Amino acid sequence: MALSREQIAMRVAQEFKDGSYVNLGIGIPTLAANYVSDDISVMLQSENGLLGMGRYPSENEVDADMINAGKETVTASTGASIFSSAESFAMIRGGHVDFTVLGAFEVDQQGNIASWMIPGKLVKGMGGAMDLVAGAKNIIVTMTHADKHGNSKLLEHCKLPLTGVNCITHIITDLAMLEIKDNAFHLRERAPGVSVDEIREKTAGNLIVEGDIPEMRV
Amino acid sequence: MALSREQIAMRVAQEFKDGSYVNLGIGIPTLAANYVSDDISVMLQSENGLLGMGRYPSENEVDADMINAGKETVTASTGASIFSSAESFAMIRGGHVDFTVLGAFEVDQQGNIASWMIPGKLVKGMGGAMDLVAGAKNIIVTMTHADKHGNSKLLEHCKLPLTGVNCITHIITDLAMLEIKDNAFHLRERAPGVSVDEIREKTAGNLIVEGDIPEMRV
Amino acid sequence: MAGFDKVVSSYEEAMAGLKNDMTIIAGGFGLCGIPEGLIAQIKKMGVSGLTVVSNNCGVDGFGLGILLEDKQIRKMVASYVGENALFEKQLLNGELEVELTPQGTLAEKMRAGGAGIPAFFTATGYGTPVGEGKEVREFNGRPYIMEESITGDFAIVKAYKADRYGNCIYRHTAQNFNPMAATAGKITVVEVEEIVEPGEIPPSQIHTPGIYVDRVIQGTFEKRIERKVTRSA
Amino acid sequence: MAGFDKVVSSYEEAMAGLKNDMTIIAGGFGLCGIPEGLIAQIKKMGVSGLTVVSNNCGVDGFGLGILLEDKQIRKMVASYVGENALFEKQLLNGELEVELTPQGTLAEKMRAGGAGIPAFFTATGYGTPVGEGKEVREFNGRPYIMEESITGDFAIVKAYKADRYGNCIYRHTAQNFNPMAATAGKITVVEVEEIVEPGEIPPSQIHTPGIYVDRVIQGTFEKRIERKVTRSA
Repeated sequence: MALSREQIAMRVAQEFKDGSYVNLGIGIPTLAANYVSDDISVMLQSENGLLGMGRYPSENEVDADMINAGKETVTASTGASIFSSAESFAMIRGGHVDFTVLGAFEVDQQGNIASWMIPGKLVKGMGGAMDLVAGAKNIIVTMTHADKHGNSKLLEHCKLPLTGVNCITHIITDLAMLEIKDNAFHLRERAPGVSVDEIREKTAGNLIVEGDIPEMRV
Repeated sequence: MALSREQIAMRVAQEFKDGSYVNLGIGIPTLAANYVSDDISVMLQSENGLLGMGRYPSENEVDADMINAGKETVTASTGASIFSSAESFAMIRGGHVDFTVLGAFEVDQQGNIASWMIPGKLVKGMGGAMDLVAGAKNIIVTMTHADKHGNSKLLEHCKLPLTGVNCITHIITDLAMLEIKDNAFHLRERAPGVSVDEIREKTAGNLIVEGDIPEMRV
Repeated sequence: MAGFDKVVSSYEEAMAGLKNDMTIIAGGFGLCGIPEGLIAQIKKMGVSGLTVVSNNCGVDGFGLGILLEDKQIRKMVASYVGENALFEKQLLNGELEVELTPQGTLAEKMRAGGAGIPAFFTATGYGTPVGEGKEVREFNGRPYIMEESITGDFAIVKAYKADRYGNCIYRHTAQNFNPMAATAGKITVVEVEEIVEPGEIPPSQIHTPGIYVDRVIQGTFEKRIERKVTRSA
Repeated sequence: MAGFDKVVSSYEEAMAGLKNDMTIIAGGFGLCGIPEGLIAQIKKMGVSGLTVVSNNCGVDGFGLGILLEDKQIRKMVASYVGENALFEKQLLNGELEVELTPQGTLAEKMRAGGAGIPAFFTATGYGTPVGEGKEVREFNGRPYIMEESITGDFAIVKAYKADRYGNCIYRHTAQNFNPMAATAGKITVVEVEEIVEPGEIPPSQIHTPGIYVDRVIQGTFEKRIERKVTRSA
């Protein structure tokens, strides 16, 4: 059965290692923070200038000067640092953030991603997404495998304007976990109860299935 | 009579305005700090990362962590700021320092300066001089008008390897204060008792003398 | 040290010299860390044809959004402008031009502008619409695009505290774009919550050295919160 | 938060992985703010063929100067190397290569290296021997040269305090090149006067966020003064 948003987030969180610095985009990626194993610690980077983002504040902790990149009120965890936007993106662009997790409209088998602009619709801006995909060491895209009309979002070539090129290595969808390399999507894991055939059918790009594909543990 | 080192420094200090941020090179430039008028305040920038350099420390104020760009122990004045070398040169390169005063081997009528390298002699390095001459709003060169063999240091074209090009606007020598513009040295002031003829004789580059040339007040 | 006293006593003085068609660089991220009083003064002055460089353009009725009401902004350079219905309307009408710039590139463009770096290379935006028309060059086998720096006629900045010499510190994530904006204005104006005496901020804790700052004004701030989220008790 | 505990207990651990022919970026200005114990460890390890990037190369017998004694440095990238007779001798003998780099360009090259900026333009050095062979380009009518960034296999840094997560602050002008060096190493090692617990340094006062730091070691420092000057009483 296809994964829920929470299950996708759960599977994302399994990628993190103890001591990982992680930037989580808005939506499903943000949920991943809730599923980090108790055995490890990760530190959340928020690109508006906060490393060590903590929990949402209690009512009396709310502070207009303490927000995250989603413009939500947050707290800083113990050992956090706060800095300018230039420093924040020096970290990101310079490859110091271990994981970036973000959503996308489309990903293709070259590792290109389209996530910010649909021609004909009003463009609101890319925010920090282009810097994040250009800079992070490991980028995980979370999205549904196909759109609501059943059209695959895993393509041979992205059709929408790109956010970044040759940058995505891992995709976690509601159906599967895939790795991108050598100009193909390599199927690594299936969502519990989802068949390889279903994944194949919903993957428009070149899908490589080698050996038995295990089910995810979520 | 030719100015002493102290008198050159005195004349330099007259250029500063109330509220000027000033970077002083080693030697005569450093002396200028002693002759700033009581009516005005200047703030000294030391390129190792100190804005608001204070006096030398008393014996019990000496601190290995508080030095100037000449590697001398110093103090910070009230209202000083301390920052990284990148920030320091952002200030310098970005044109935020009002005056840079430095010595030179040669200056030419295009405003080029040679101050760091004599071919055949061991090269020790340019330190921050190239950044300072590329960045400051006003650059004052202090030097003797001629070398000890009587050869002019104010040339049509510098012969030594350059520190910077088209950057010097004012020169204060032991004989005169000159402004560089329109590809010429314009004589502005004479040292007390020094004749225009002597200055003309010791200036190899194109010297322009317009009207009466007043004596400096030092 | 009268020559270093940057404190002005009115918003008129703070923004004196601002004219039509000038470029303003503004600190702030969303509504966090914005110079509220300086923005209000720009509205009051009625100058128009402005180019405004800021990560966002406020919201309807608050922050930089209020400069849209009388169509004072001709061009906006920002990374995200999705919080603002009036912005959308003027954009679709062709009354407003927008240059969308990746957030990190925008921060670096401001920093570079203040630091005398006219251009730099970044991988951000290569192969995307942002890279179109920009020079591409490879370094160590990876393609990068050249981005030019930004400076402004004015920079408007919100700090937590400043001393009379203009040395500033920022509070929490209200720092954001403010330090870079402060370096990139021909005239940099800082609106603060508290003016302190020189020496009160330890030298190594100063975020923005006073050399970048031309004017300091004591402000009052509403500090509106864009998305208040709290944890369940 | 064991995964973020960067503290190591020996200099061997601190410099583990350093090999012949690697590039080391070192903080410090003259003898001020130098990682004395890390330099001593490099000497002890006996690695050679090093490229060292640092504003200066210490003095005879102290600071980076001790790495000259056993000819461990093959190439020095610095802005000023005039304090060191052994340096001169090895340079004249052809045993040592030097790449003189303007001080501000050097600082920016390190910062750019850490920040993912492969190259930038600066007016510094244009028309001088430093600009020879470098690309020249005009911006707003002024010529600039292109300078490429620097990164190192190791960065060695001296901080005043660091917490276990690697968050650092520097003391007075011992800051100098240290923050940029810290960003530019594949492995960044910080030697400190005091290790504190996370949270002791207020978040907005941290000069170097721990994300740049791989290892932290408690050091002991001689802090030799190069030019002690005092005022007459």
